Amino acid sequence: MISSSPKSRENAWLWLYKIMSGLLIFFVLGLHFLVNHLVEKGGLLSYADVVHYYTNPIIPVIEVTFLVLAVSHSLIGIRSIVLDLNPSGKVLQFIDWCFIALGSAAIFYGIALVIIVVSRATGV
Amino acid sequence: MSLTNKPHVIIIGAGFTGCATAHDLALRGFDITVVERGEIASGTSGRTHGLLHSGARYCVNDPEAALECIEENATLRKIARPCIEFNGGIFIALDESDLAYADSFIEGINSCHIQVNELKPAHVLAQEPNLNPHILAAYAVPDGAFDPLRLALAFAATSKENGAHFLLHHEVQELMVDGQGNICGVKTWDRHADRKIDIKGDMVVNATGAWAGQIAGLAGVRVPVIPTPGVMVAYNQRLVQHVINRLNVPGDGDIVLPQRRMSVIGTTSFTVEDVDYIPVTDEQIRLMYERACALVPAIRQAHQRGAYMSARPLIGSSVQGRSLSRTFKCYDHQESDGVTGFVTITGGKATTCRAMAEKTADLVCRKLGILAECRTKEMELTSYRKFYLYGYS
Amino acid sequence: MSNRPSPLHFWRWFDPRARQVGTWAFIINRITALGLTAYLFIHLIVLGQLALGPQYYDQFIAFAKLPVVKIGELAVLAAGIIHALNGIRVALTGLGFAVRWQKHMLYSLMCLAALGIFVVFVKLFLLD
Amino acid sequence: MSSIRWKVTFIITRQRSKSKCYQQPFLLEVDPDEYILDCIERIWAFHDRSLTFRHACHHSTCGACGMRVNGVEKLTCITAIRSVTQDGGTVHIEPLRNFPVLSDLVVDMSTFFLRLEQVNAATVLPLQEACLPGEIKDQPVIESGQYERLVDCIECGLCISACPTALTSSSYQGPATLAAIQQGCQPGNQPFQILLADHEDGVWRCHSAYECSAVCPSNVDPAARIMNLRRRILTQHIRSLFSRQPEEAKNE
Repeated sequence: MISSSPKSRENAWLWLYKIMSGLLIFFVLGLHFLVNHLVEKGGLLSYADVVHYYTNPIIPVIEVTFLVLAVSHSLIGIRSIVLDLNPSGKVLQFIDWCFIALGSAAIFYGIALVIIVVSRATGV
Repeated sequence: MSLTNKPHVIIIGAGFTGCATAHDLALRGFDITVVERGEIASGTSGRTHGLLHSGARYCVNDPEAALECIEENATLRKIARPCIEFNGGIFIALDESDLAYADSFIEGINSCHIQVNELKPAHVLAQEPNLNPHILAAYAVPDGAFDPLRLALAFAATSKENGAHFLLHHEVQELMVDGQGNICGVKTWDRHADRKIDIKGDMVVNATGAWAGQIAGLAGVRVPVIPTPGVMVAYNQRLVQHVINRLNVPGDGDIVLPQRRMSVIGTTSFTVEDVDYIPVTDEQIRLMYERACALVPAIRQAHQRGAYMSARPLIGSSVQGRSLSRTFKCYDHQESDGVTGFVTITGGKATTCRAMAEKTADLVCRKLGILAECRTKEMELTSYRKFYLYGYS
Repeated sequence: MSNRPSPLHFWRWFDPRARQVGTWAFIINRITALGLTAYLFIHLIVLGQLALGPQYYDQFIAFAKLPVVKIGELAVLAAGIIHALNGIRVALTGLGFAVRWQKHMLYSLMCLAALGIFVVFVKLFLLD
Repeated sequence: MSSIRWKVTFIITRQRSKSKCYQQPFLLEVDPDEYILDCIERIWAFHDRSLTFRHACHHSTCGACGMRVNGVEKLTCITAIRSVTQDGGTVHIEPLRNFPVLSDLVVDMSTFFLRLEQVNAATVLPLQEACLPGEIKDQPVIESGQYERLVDCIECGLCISACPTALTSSSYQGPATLAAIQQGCQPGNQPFQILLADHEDGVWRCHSAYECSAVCPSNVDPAARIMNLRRRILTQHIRSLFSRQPEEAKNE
């Protein structure tokens, strides 16, 4: 009765994280557009533009923050939709691992990309 | 049905009386099956006004019913607290004829040992500002309001805890008769599954209230029950906290009852033949509205939320309607008609359902030769929600 | 059909018949959430291509100027705007603030979203 | 009320145990101000005695007669014909969703009642606690505990039927239970109930569709109560984060 989907661990902190990351994404995205607009007035139309864009040290910080927030926000959100489908404990555990793997892969992959571009931008 | 050696009693009807009787008999060690053609309290019981009578309304004209009411009022407050909002009631006099009634009212109330307090009109208006300001006299009595379905369910739930079975949506179509002409069970139609089920029992209790005459008819005996419907209209604001009664001979639309977020005004009194469907007419609603406005003028600012009708089972005699007694009667059909295995309980008020059950259970015990004391007076009822927790049968 | 709760009834989430605006907000939020998540991962993969070198990037920019892609871009931005603005409402009411005004908030935020989407539309299709 | 008569077709979803459900039409002549439940009772009395439905008080105090009327959860005893159709129109009557059907319009609400029982949902409360804020402003000073009344929630199950989370997930506590916790629990007062609300199937499962409050016939406003409960629980969590010592001292 108390729960038919054990260990879903839906809780206050997860919920608060979902809300807070959502709000932060909102601000970071705003910042992203603002910086984008100020730094590269014509938009990132060529590869050179992009590389130049990343010479500003604030850019990779913003991009990585955004990446982490967006990936975690979306996966936690999708997970709460999955919970509504009443998965069994085992299925949910499997899905959790998939999401953790997918999320960390996406974040590492994104960071790697940023490092590649930044390294080209700074010529390291 | 019966797997034990306990005597098996079939109760027809899961209204207040049926549920309370099931509770009483289950406590006395009987095996109980309650058959009901609808849902718990889907007949008269559910559609009562919800007034937990102190007996004051009947103390002049019907002291027998008044005495039953005040005794059961105290008992129910003890055993069924979660179903009752107990704020007391006030009888108010608004004209000379009301004042003239006051003396006989006080006399009646004292002889029935109902606790009464005379209140100053200004004091009443301070507590109940929505009342008609032209109050001439006021008396406080221990009236209350209850939730009809939940009260019936509380009895039913407790009986279930003690082993009773409930077959809801099972309509009794015939009574089973053995070779000697004794009633030995019921033939029912299970409306959930659309199939016939026969249930054998040592005794059949007819607790069908206003329908008691029809069920008794199946056994070829007569019960003089006169279905006497009354209309009630619910308004969408709780304008008073006490039950407001007109201080006069019981009449139409002279009670305003607070219940949850509503004020419910009742009632009328007339007689009908068929009780399965009684329409509510516009005239009756209008009458209720006018009478309610006399007691609580603020009703004018409220909106009608519901209007309904319920058929009191009054015991027949040569008089009609309002003057019929509100007391109950238990019929032993062996004594009156020579039919064994069949008893009828009808009449009474919702407030007195436990006492009706006690009387019926006493009779059943006597007839089946069982020695067991009634224990329902002191035993607190279990949560009404538990009725549903033990499955639906 | 069975009447008890079942994961197979998930399509009823998206059935707004006879429901109130709260359900519309719920549906929009859920659909945009799924859409944006899908976009997020596709976007990451595409970005991976871009990092490979200038020739890929220029190819992509040419591709991005196709009208079909632009419509997709508009859809993503619209979804983002709607999800974000409704998110503000969900966050506020979810913390117990202005719950009484959730409908009004939804209406005004969606008007704002429409305005935002219009600006994006102008920027994408008319100012280029 | 009026003397106008309307011809209305009631299309009722019928179902016997295990057999397929079907829709049965009944043409009735009705008073537009009549209540849906009275019409259903008339169909039972004069057209088809096999029709099953739940009802008791006929004035919205018992909560037995909840059904879906034209797709919307309604307490049929207080829903006038006029409010859902017009002359010559149709009224679709279905059982509540998200509960197993026993037959026709009767659903099994045992899990729902079990949950309410589990959190010990209040039935009668002092007047101030039973009312919404500002509701008893017309009353003179009512001393604490002077009057009491039955609470607003009539346990009709409409909120469960309307809730999108309850459509697919049977484990969610549901609006009525969470609302009962909110009403019955003063902060820090009844830790068990708060634990159930803060549990993984409690308030965090709500997705803010506000349908429970939209269909509630009794002004409970479960959605607002769920949100309020969230705030209380979050506040408690955050507070205990910064003052672990006093919390523990209090428990000892």
